Parts: sequence; structure tokens; C-alpha cells
Amino acid sequence: MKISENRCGLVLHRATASNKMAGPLALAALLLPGVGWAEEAAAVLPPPVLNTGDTAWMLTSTALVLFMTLPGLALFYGGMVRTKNTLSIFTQCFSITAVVTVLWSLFGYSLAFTDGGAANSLIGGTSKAFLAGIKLDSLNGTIPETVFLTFQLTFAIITPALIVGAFAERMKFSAMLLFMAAWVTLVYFPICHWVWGGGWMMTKGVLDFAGGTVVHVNAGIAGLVTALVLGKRKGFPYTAMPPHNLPLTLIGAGMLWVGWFGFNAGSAVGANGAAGMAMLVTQLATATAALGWMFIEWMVHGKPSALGLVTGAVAGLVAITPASGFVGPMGALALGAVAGIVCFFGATSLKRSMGYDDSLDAFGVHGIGGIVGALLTGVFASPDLGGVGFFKGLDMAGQVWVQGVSVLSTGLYCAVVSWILLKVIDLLVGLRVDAESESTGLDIALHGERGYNL
Amino acid sequence: MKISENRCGLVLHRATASNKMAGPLALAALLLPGVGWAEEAAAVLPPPVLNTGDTAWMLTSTALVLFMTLPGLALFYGGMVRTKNTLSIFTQCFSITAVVTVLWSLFGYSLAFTDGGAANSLIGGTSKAFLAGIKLDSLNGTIPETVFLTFQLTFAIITPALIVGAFAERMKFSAMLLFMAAWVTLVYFPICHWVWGGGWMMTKGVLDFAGGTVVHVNAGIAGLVTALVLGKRKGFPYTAMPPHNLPLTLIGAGMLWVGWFGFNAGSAVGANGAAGMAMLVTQLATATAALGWMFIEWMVHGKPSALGLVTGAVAGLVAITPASGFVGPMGALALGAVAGIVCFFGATSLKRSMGYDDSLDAFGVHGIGGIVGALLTGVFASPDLGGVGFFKGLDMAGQVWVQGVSVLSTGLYCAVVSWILLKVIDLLVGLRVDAESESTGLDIALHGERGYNL
Amino acid sequence: MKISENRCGLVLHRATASNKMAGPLALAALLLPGVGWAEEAAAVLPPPVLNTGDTAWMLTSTALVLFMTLPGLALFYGGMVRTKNTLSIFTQCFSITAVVTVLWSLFGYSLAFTDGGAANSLIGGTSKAFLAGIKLDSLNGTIPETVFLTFQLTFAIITPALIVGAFAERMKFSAMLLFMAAWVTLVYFPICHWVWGGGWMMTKGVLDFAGGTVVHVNAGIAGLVTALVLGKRKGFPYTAMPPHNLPLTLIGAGMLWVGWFGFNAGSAVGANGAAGMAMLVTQLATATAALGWMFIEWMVHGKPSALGLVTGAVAGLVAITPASGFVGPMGALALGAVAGIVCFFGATSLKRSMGYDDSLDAFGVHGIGGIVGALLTGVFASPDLGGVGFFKGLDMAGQVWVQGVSVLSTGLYCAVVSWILLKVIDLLVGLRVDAESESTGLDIALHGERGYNL
Amino acid sequence: MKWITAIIKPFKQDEVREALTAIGITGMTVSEVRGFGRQKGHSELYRGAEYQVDFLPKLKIELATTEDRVNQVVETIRTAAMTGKIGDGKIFVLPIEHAVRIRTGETGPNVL
Amino acid sequence: MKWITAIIKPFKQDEVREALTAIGITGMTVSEVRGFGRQKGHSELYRGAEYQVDFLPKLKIELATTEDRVNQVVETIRTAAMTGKIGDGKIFVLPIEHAVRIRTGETGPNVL
Amino acid sequence: MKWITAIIKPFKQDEVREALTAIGITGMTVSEVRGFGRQKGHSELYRGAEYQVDFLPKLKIELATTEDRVNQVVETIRTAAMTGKIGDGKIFVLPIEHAVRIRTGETGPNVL
Ligand SMILES: Nc1ncnc2c1ncn2[C@@H]1O[C@H](COP(=O)(O)OP(=O)(O)O)[C@@H](O)[C@H]1O
Ligand SMILES: Nc1ncnc2c1ncn2[C@@H]1O[C@H](COP(=O)(O)OP(=O)(O)O)[C@@H](O)[C@H]1O
Ligand SMILES: Nc1ncnc2c1ncn2[C@@H]1O[C@H](COP(=O)(O)OP(=O)(O)O)[C@@H](O)[C@H]1O
Repeated sequence: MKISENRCGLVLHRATASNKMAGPLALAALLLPGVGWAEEAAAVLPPPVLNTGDTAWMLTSTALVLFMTLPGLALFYGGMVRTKNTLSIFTQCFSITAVVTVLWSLFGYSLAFTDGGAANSLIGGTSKAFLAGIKLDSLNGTIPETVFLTFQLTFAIITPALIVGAFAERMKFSAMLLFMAAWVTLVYFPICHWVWGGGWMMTKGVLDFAGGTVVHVNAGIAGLVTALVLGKRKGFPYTAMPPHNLPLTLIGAGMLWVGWFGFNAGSAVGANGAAGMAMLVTQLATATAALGWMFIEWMVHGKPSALGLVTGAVAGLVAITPASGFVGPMGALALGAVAGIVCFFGATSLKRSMGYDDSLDAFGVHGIGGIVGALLTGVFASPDLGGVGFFKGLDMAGQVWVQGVSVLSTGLYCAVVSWILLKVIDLLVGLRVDAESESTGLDIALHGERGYNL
Repeated sequence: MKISENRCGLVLHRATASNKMAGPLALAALLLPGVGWAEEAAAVLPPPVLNTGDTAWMLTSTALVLFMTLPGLALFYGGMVRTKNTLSIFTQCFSITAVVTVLWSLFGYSLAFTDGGAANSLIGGTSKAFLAGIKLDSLNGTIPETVFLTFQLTFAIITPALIVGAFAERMKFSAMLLFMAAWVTLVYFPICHWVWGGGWMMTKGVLDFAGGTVVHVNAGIAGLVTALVLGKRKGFPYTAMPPHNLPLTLIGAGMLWVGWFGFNAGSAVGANGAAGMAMLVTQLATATAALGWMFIEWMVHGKPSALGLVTGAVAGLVAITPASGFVGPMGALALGAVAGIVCFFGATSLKRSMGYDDSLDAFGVHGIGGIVGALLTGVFASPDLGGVGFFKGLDMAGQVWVQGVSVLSTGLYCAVVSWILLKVIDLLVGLRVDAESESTGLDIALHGERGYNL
Repeated sequence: MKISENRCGLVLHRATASNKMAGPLALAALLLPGVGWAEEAAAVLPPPVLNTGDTAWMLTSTALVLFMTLPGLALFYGGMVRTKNTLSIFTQCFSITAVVTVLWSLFGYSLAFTDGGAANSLIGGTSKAFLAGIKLDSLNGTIPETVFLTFQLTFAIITPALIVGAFAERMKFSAMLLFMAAWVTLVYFPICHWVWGGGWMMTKGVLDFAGGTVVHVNAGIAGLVTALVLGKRKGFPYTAMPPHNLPLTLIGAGMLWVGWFGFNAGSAVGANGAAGMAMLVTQLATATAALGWMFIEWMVHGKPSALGLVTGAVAGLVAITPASGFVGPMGALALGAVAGIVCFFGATSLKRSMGYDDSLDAFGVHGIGGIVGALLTGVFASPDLGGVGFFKGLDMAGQVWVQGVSVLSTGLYCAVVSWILLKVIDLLVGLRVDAESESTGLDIALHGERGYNL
Repeated sequence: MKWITAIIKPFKQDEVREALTAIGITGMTVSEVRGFGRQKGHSELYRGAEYQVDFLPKLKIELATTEDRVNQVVETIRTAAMTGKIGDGKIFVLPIEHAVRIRTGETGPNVL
Repeated sequence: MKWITAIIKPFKQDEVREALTAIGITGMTVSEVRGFGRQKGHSELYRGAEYQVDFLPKLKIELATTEDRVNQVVETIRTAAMTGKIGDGKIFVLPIEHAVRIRTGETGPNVL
Repeated sequence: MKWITAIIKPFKQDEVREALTAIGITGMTVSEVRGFGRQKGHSELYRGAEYQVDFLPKLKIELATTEDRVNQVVETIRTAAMTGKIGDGKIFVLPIEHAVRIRTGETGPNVL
């Protein structure tokens, strides 16, 4: 089977190079039938060399994924809040980027992607703390290790940034900084290790190509917990809080869509057939999810809204994320449509019936969309449905079960740790701004600036 | 001759791989003297293999061209309408993207790029409907077929999206959706096949590297017909309808400029000398077109406007599109200057004297610019003017004639089918919103949202 | 030593291909111990061939760097001025792009990157004026020469565009056009040749990987001179002139950050380990610079501002620019932090105490940041601090000295020529708009448009 | 002298201004306002939820005129601003006690 | 008839509108204004420099009502708009001499 | 008490506010308006076509003051707002019948 050979060959290179299975694709080595061949072949394969095409694509993908956060997500969220809080969103996204970048270089990359020895199923080691030993010619598979680690860094940046949507318009900036620093350290780095760094989920056979669980379920659940602990915004849900600048949100949505090609196709860690297919299925699922949300909103409310259309698109992007290395084009169309419709109810009926104030639907879109995607990956990976097949030894039921376990464990671990962190930080500096600052708006109260002087 | 060898070699790979001449560059095989060599060489060349560098560039180009529509074009147009209609532009661009994506995967790609058997000069076949048979390791030349088809999809997306500019601020959303679905199916897919998929224009020797005719003349003419059938906006031309947010338009213009590198240089279907030259000439023609419009506006109206400058730039981008694989740097400078000046009159005097309401000058810029570019390609392709030469057997007069034929046939076919579609849809659901919705604005009337709550 | 071999090998290719040392990386050939090896090896190396991966990355980098100006920098600056001047910024950035593009193709590339014969230490020759002799298959190292020259063009575009920040809100558009055309010709092209085109600074051993001196010190000093010659805006510093639209500035900042990956990692002229390391250190220095500015502003003024955070980030991007090919990750963290803090004082206390009106801190951020970066490159290039080492024969003191000389010479030459040009243009057409136009705003006075009609 | 404040539908601005110019009125000041009245607002969508918007965009025209022209001005505005549909707006007349032109210091009717 | 102009804190808009609706007021016109008064402005940051912003965002409510309801309306606005903190704003009452409904041409109290 | 409405050139805002503060005026309310008057508008460009813009940006200052200070206030505004060029604007004085401070319920001159 040509495809699996290719992909295993690729993975093998990477494993040899870094002496470790790292990154999304690594999983494929365990998963596909060809793996036996790969092991034999290892003996005769030449040592991995840098491939300029793979490197070019991964440099580009890194730029694309950073672009999703700066300015993509900042715009997507920043346009949806009220005028008086728009800068707070931007400041949060930029400062999260800076803080996570520093932590990643100090210990994050090492904890996520090195061998943790005895504790390896739970957490990596410290051998690459301070990026020790990473040189110009260090490789990870066919690309420089510097590129691999910067690419992975952009995932560690966007995940906490996604949480911002849940607590927008009311959290203290200092508390936000502390929470994010602690959260990536205690939640993101470990879970990233579990799934992509050689931890227990990887061994168990979870299929998560580009981060449906690691990134989206994780951020969604953390968002839900934050929204619950912080409480509702003053006036919610009686006062209408319409987006202050939808064009900003729509620009952001476009950037997310385009940047996601780097997110998903970049997770192939090379310019290969897997990257091409990931790009294609990403486009297809996003399209049907956008249309799914649009038509159901049109039916329910009589009008298709601009924000609905792009929210559906984002739901589709989220849902196809774990699946993008495993499903075929027609599976992607179906998966996207389901995600668009389910998230429509997740961000509307569910939120209303439960009464929490997930300001910008971080849980409604990323949490729900991530769960839908993770579970459906276990369905549409089926070769009968055009997919590449299940993890070695699993059938569809088994795969869906494993997917469910990964969602539950991620959700549970994330919820508990996030909750503890929030409580501790509340004691230390207080989580929420005072009522007057909330009513003045965070921009002037916390940052001393106004968004617009038109 | 080294250049033609390279390019023919490349084409040959692609032809062998897909067993079909597909994509813009394919034409080059027919066109250049070196082709005989290429055919001989075919016997000894190894079967095509994936080239990671070509793949990396085409993945990137795909992202860049999608970026032109989302959010580039949406911004360019969305900033130019009045406040009350800005979201309608975004919604149209996003929904067109979603609908065309689905149709492309169901049958569009197959109709455009497979062999249509007996009807092949007019339309492709259905062998790849539902993307049947497209696997991780399917190649088109040196890149995965998934990448080739997603790249081509982004062209199928932007073409109908360009039409939006002509009927902005007055068309029903439902009618727009129906029209676009029918139009890409009955107009874009066939014409794409004619020029790039092996149809009659390709055989005839039309030079259209990246879509001057397929994309721009096509969209421009469809826009003109839509503007005529829908009639003028209430108040046009007596009420001033100045852009509500020019910074949005200028951001969009910047994104179009940058994204166009993917459009033109990506049409080389690889990271090669042709791509490099296409990028260079794109930059040169855009610069002179921008300056051409700027200086003539300065002379005629006493001031150079921001919108004029970027409209000139877009005119240059349009005009160099068909030429970008065939002309040299100095030819590009000349071609751009002509395009900037001609489009200045196209979007102003022509529109005023004819009295149609092409709201955002879809015809004035894309139609006129496309025609100028198509014809001048026949001039500046001349080796005496630094170009790569004409189609095999043609001289300059002959080439210009063929270019003219392609413009006329595209225009005529597009106009007739567009007109019929509009009339049918008018009967079915009505094309135009009622007067009150038009005066309230489409954002609230059709989408239930306002762009800004500042 | 593997690394230096790689890089010299690469450089050698490029040198052989273009028969000239061109581009940032070329310097490395002179600088690293392995260079002797490279020279020997030259005899046996095959002639350079096009590498598709390198080409793909450089095509992408070119798009990224153009994106920094259009629309990145236009947004960054355009959001910071008052409403009535926002279009003037965009118009300046777009027209500079167009004018520089034309001049580059006519003679700029040739003056910067060809052999100037006897005058070579000061200026290149005219052998490639009008891009003579540049064909589809011309190579520069492993990439098409068209790509190399378009990539370098984007640097020639952004440098004058950066100056715009210093004279915003008061310069005549005609004077601006004349000044920029003259300035790139008489200042940028020569200095570019000095450092990257084989001129005296290159020989002297200056380390400037991606343009700390050529681009940022140069633009910063020119900005300072322009601000001084033009004088203060009416009302400065007593009237508050807060940014009219900070979200635009923040979008621009995000685009600059992402685009800078093309700027710095693209300066490796290939998809290799040097590119990967440049991308990584760029990300790290930017993060600490952003945090540096943020925390010091928080301490001094009691609040961390959004604009402060991103200004710090830009300061970091500027400072790491010359260093990005020479320092290691931990050096980058330190360098960024210093840059963020020093620029904080540069854009605030220094400006206030000197009393010039550098409207948007072109000198405060690019000038100061560029100087900090240039000097610290001489420090953190030290192998003891994780860097790749100094220029052949230099120790840290010597390297810092050379860096200082390059800053001083650039600053002096640039200041003198800029001053003369401004005086001459003032005589010819006048530099400054009249008081009424300044108070009406440049958008209506010079361009006949208003930014917003909300 | 009287101060006439008219609240009208925004898209009627040009018609009203032209009608006023036609009767020789050379000065006025307008501003964007939001109106609440008998005319129903509309519902808007936000992430699949609907909420009611009560305030509608209106235009406020303020103009000072002499006593003898008040009726003519009011009637002119009324005619030009009328669509006959609810929400057309109102015109109010208030007394002015004193008026000054800043440029010249003139007072009284000369100011207009 | 009287013209009531109230300057209030912007976030009180909904409360005031509801209180007025509750006492049967069916029309009003609001606009965004900037106020200068006893309430201190705040300082804002621009590139590490601080500058003082003296004008604060306020909302102006204008409404015409009949003589007999003036006190009730003023009192209703006052109660709904009050926070007890400085900057709550003021209410001014001016005389209206004439009023017309554009749609119907009605005048006097019928206009309201 | 009187209601002073001044229409001035926007860039004169700071000068007028400072002049008023200097004579002890501690409160005022300003809003952005568009003015039509003797001062010519300008033409704007849109895709190579020119159109006339008649309305120019102006600033409206509204302030209540006591009878005895009216002349001083009017004169102060006039002096500070004057450039001597057409379009400087006008000042109108209207009667106030009643005034209330929302925070305290005070009425009359104490409100100011
Ligand atoms: N009592 C009032 N005082 C001030 N403005 C009013 C008043 N009543 C209505 N308005 C203004 O007039 C506009 C139109 O009033 P509305 O009752 O909707 O329709 P109509 O004028 O046709 O009766 C409102 O939107 C509001 O701006
Ligand atoms: N003399 C005045 N004329 C018009 N508006 C005023 C006047 N004094 C104050 N205002 C308006 O009332 C607002 C509140 O006044 P301020 O003195 O700050 O607080 P308070 O109303 O609690 O005394 C101001 O922001 C301004 O808009
Ligand atoms: N009759 C009027 N009623 C209300 N505002 C007026 C009137 N006439 C002029 N204005 C306002 O005053 C501004 C200046 O008036 P204009 O006639 O242009 O200059 P000047 O005040 O120097 O005579 C106008 O832009 C408008 O806002």
C-alpha cells in the first residue's frame, strides 16, 4: 500500500532524527498496516536529511498558524465585543503570544516533546529545557528542529488565546496573564505530550491529526470553566450586547479559514500527499459547516446572518481538525455539515438553557465542534467511507470509543486543573474587574486607551 | 533552448501524471518550439514523482488565492458600499465560497478538468465527479492532485465573487445564491475547460496564463449583464454614494495585490523559473498601472485619490494575469501602464456615458482590464519585446486575433447564459429587494444585523 | 563544523551562480571558519541548479515581505494618525511601493547588486539596468534570479515606507513622491550595495543578516531628519493626537509580526537550517521585547497599553533583524528584552526631551531599535552566548566596533543626503502643506476623499 | 428669531436640504440621532439569538430663522420629509432670544 | 409644550427608556455627546506618554412633552438616571412654541 | 437661566474650552454635527468622478448658564472661536425654564 509506506517512511525519518515520535503525524506510524514494513526498512534507510520542500511548507505553515492568532483570532473576537472592550481582546491575544513563546523556549517544548523517562506517558522531560542542544542543523524528520518547534509553538499560542472568548469583557488583565502562564504549563504542555509527544493517548491510538482534542476541546472546556467561575457579565442575558464591528470579525474569520490550511495541512509536517488531502478536506468541511449553520438559521430565524455563516465555517474548521489526516473528501462534506448544525444549537439553545455566559462562544464553537470532530473522526476514518483506516487493531466502534475516552480525559483533566488555577488566582489577585471598570470598559479601565477616536 | 525545455519538461510530467493536459501551464507545451524535444524525451523520462518544493509552493499559492477572496475581495468591495450594505458583501463572498466549494467537489472539478470524450472541446466528463478516485498519492505532474484541484477551486471561487461588485446593494440573497450556483456550473466550469482543461480554446492557441479571460473577462461581462438586468440603485447617479470605510477597501487592495502572487506565480504549478518571472512581471505591471491611474486622475481631477491608486493597481493585476507567463519585465511595465489608463476611462467615462450602474466597477476594472490584458498578451509575448513567443505557428497578428476571438467567445457565451439565468431566477424568486429593504440597507433587511455598533 | 559548511556551501552556490556575492547570506561566506573548506570544495561542486524547496520558500517570503508594507505597515501607521489623515498614509505606502518597483526594475537592482567595477566598494554597476539579461532560467544560487530580485525589491519598498511615520500628517504628497524617488536612488541603493552587494561594509565584516542597518537605522535616521526639517505638526505637543483607530494599528502589528518571518527567515535565501533558526529567534526576541515594553510601561504609568505591547513587539522585530542569522535562542530572548526597554525610552523620554515631532516614532522604534540590534548582534553572535561566531579575525570588541562603524556611517551618510534632498525639494515644490490643509486633514486636502462615511 | 428642530428619516436629508435651499434658507446644522417612537424597531440576530432594537437612526436638522419665515420653513421641511409612513418624524419650534455670528459679531437677523 | 433635554450616563439609557415607557412616554430622541463638568476625566496612554481626556461620553435625551407632564417626566428621568456619583448629569426644560407631526401635519399635543 | 448653543469649527474646541474654563465655566456638552452655510463645501473624488459635499464638520457646544453671565459667555466663545474666515459659526441663546441636577435633585442656578 503506497500511501501508508510514504507516510510511515516520513514518520520513521522523524522518529530517527529526533529519537522520539513527535508531532501529529507520528501517530500514523502506529496506526497503519504498513508500519511493519517501516520498521524493517529502518535498517536500510539512509539517515534523514533536510528536505527543502518540506521545510518551505513548514516555514509557511508556521507563519499561517501564527497569523490565525495575530491578527486573525484577535479580530474575530475583537469585533464581537462592545466598543469599550475591543482593545482588551487584542492585548490579551498579543500578550498570550508573548508569554507562551517565552515559556515554550524555557521548558514547554521540552516537556511536550522530549522523553519523560518513567513519567513519559504523562509528561516529557527537561533535556531540551532552554532549547538546549538545538542547533542550525538539528533535524526533526526532514525539517530543521527549529522549524518543528516553532510550528508547534504556534499551536501552544492559539489554544489559550481561544479561551479568551469565554471570559471576554470582565477579566482582570493581571489575572489573565497568570492564568494563561499556569494553564499552558499545567494543562496544555501535558496534554500535548499525551497525544503528540509519546504519552498515553498516543499509545492508546487516539486519532487527532491537528489538534481537535489537544487544542479545541481543551480550550473549549477551559473556556466553559472560566465562564462559570467568573460569572456573567453585568446585564447578561437581558441587555443586548451586539458586536461592535462585524467587519473586523469577518476579516478575522477569513484569516482563520486561510490560516487553518497551515494548521491542518501543516500537521502533515511536510509538503506531501497527506498535506494536500488535509487542505482539501479542510476546505470541504468548512464549506458544508458554513452552509449548515446558514440554512438552519435561515429556517429557524428567517434570515441568514453574516456572523452565523462564519461561525458555521469556524465550527467546520474545528471539527475537521482532528480528522483532516484521516478522512476522505465525501466524509469531510458530511462531517462539516453535522458540525455546522450541532454547533448552531451548541452556541444558542445549549448556552441559553444552561445560563452560563460564554461571551463569544469559545465552548459553544470550539468545545462542541471539537467533540463532534473527535468522535466523527472515528467514523469517517473508515476506509468504507473514504478514510485511511483506524488505528491498528481497532474497528469503528473501538476507534470511536478511544476517541470518546480522549475527549473525556482531556475535558476532565482540563476542567479540574483550570478550576483549581482560577480559584488560586482569585485568592492571589482577584479574577474579575470591579463593576465600575466593567461598565467603563476594560480598554480605558485596564489599558488606558480607547479603540476609536473617529 | 533551455527555458522551453524546462517548462516543457515540467508540462510533460504533468501530462503524463494526469494523462491529460490540465492547468494553465499545459498550454506552454503546445506553444513553444522546444516541444518536439519534450516529446522525444518523454520516452526516457522516469514517471513523475512528487516534488516537495513544487508542492510547498502550490499549497501556499492555494492559501494565497483563497485569501484574495476571504477576506481580500470582501474587504475591497465591503468598504466601498454604504454602511448599511457592508455585511451583505461579506455574506455574499463567504457563501459563494462555500457553495462553489461543494459544487466543485461534486462535479465542477470533473467537468472542468477531465476528458469529456466526444464533447471534450466543449466540456469535461464525469469520471471524477464526487472526487472519485482521488487518493493521497494521486499526482498531477509533480504535485498531489488534491493540491492541484484545491488550487483550481480557489479560481472557481473568486470568479463569481468578483461579479458581486456589479450588483452590490440591491440583489436578493436567495437569488444571488441560485444565480451563482447556476453560473459557475453553466458558465465557469465550461469556459475553464475550454481554456485550461483541453477544450477548444486551448487547442486554438489562446494564451491565458492565469485567467485573464476565464476569470476576469468572464466575471466582468457577467457583472455588466447583472447590472443591466437588475437596473440602477435608487438614487443613482444623482445621489453621491461614497465608500463608507475606505481603509477596509485599502486593506483589501493590499491583500489582493499580495494574494495575486499566488494567482499568477501559482499558475506555473511549481516553484520554478516561470513562477519567479510571473511574480516579477505581476509586481511590475501593477506598479505602472497604479501610477498610470494616479497620474491621469491627478491631471484630470487635480488630485490623486487613494481609491484611484489602488483601483489602478487592481486593473494592472487583472491585465497582467493572462500575460504573466509570457511577457518580460519591460513588456510588463508597458502593459500595466496601458491598463491603468484605459481602466480609468472604463470605470468613469464609459460607465457614465452608458448609464448602467456597475456599483463597484466589476466590469469597468475586471472586464475592461481583462480585455486589455488578453489582447496585449498577444503583443508583449513577442520575443522582440522580451516575451517568450507566440503559440506554435502564430505571428503577432495571428496571436492577437486568437486572443480577440477568445475574449469575444467568452463574452458572448457568458452574456447570453448569464442573461437567461437571471431572467429565470427573476421568475422563480425575484432578483431585486423591495424599495424599503434597499433604503433600509441589505444588512438589516436580509441578514438581521448591523455592521457597526460603535 | 557542520553548520558552517552547510551555510558556506549554500553561499558558494549563490556566488557561483550570480558570479557575485549578493544578498544577506553572502556575508556568511566571509565570516565563518569553514570558508576555507568552501573555497576548496568549489572546484568539485556541480554547477548550481534550481532547488524547488528554496524557490518555494523565497516566493513565499517575497509575498510575506510585501504584505508587511501592503497592507501591514499602512495599517500600523494609518490607524495611529487622526481620522482626517488616514488615507494619506495608505496613499503614501501604496505609491511608494509603485514608484520603488519601477525604479528598481530600471536601475535599482543593478546599482545594488551588480559589480560596480572600480567604484564597487561604493556602488554597483549598470549591467542589469532595465533588468537586462534576466531570463526564466537565470539563477541566483539555487533560486531563480527573478525571485531573488523581487525579494530584494520588497526590502527597497518597505524602507522608504517606514520613513512615512516620521513626517505623517503634514507633508505634501508631491514632495513625498519626489523625496522617496530620490532617496531610494541616492541613499537606499548605495547602502544596500555597501552591505549586501559587495560594497565596503561587506568587506569590513559587518553582520547585518536581514537589514538592521540597511533598512531600520537607515529609515529611522531619514525619518528623524525629515521630522526636523519639516517641523512639528500644528498643536504638537500640547494637543493630544491619539490614534483614531487602534484596531487598524493592531491588525497591522500582527501582519508585521507574521510578515517578518519572510523578512528574516527569507534572508537565508533558502529553506534551510538558517531560515529555521532565523524564524525561531525572531519569534523569541519579539516576545521578550513586547513583554519588556509592557512591564516597564505598567511600572511607569500604572497600566499596560495595547499600543505599547505591539510597539514593543515591533521594536523586538527591528532589533533581531540584523542578528537573526547569528544569534541563538537564549541570546534572542535577552536581545529582545533590551530592545523593548530601550525603545520605550527612545519613543518617549528621548523624543520629549529633544522636542522633535517624530509623529509615529519612526526614529524612536526603527532608528533606536536598529542601533540596539546592530550593536548587540556583535555581542550575541558570540559562540559563548549561543551564537554562530564573529566575522573572521574579529573578537567581540572588534565586532561591536565594526557594527558601530556601520551604524555611524549609515546614519551620517543617510542624514546628510536626506537633508540635502529635503532642502532641494523644498525649493522645488515645497515640503509642507499649508496650515489650512493641515487643519482640514490631508485626506480631503490632498486626495479629495474622506476615510469614513459611517 | 426661532429655533426649528426637525427629526426626519435619514435618507430624506438631500430632499429637505434642496427644498430649503429653494426657498432661500442658506444655513442649517444637522446631526445623526437615534429615535424612539411609534415606529417599530426591528429584531436583529446575534449568534442565532434574536434581540429587539428599539432605536432607529434619524437625522436631526436644527436651523434658526426669523419669525416671519417660520411657517414657510416648517411647511417646506414637512413636505420634503414626508413619506406618509410612520416614523416620518416631528418638527418643534423654540424661541431664540439672542444670536451672534462668530466671524463678525453681528447679531439679530443678520446672523442668518 | 416643553422640550426636555437630559444629559445622562450612557449605560443608563435602557433604564431611563424603560422608566419613561412605564409612565406612558412613547417618543424621544437620543444622541451621543461628550460632557465636560465636575466629574474628572481620565488619563490615557499614547506610546508611553499620558494625556488628560476631559470630555466624557454622555447621552443626550431630548423629548417634547406637555406642560402637565413635565414634572413627572423630569422626576422619572432623574430617578432612573441617578447613581449618586458625580457626573450623573442634568435635566433642562425649555419652552416649545409650536410642534408638527411630519406624517400627518397635526400640531400641538397630538404630535406626541 | 439660558441655553447657549454655539456652532464652531472643530479644531477650535480646545481653545474655546480653555477660554470658558478661564472665566469660571465648569460645565458644557459638545457634539459633532455637520453644518451647511455660506462656507463652501468641497468636492470629493470617487473612482475618478467628482461629487460635491455640502456639509462640513462642525462642533456644537451647548451650555446652560445664568442670565447675568450670558453676555460674558457669548463673548468668550466668540473671541476664542473666531478665525475671521467664513464658516466660523454662530451662537444662539434660548431660554431655560427649569433645570435639575440628577445626582442631588437641586434646581435652579445651583445645578450649574
Ligand atoms: N416626544 C418626542 N420628543 C422628541 N422626539 C420625538 C418624540 N416623539 C417622537 N420623536 C422622534 O420622532 C421620531 C418619529 O416618531 P414616531 O412616533 O416613530 O413616528 P411619527 O413621527 O410618524 O409619529 C422618533 O423616532 C423620535 O426620534
Ligand atoms: N452648564 C452646563 N451646560 C450644559 N451641560 C452641562 C453643564 N454642566 C454640566 N453639563 C453636562 O452634565 C454632565 C455632568 O456634569 P458634572 O458636573 O460632571 O456632574 P453632575 O451632573 O453630577 O454635577 C457633564 O458631563 C456635561 O455633559
Ligand atoms: N440658520 C442657521 N441655523 C442653524 N445653524 C446655522 C445656520 N446658519 C449657519 N449655521 C451653522 O453655522 C455654520 C457656519 O455658517 P456659515 O454661513 O458657513 O458661516 P458664518 O458663520 O461665517 O457666516 C454652518 O456650517 C452651520 O452649521
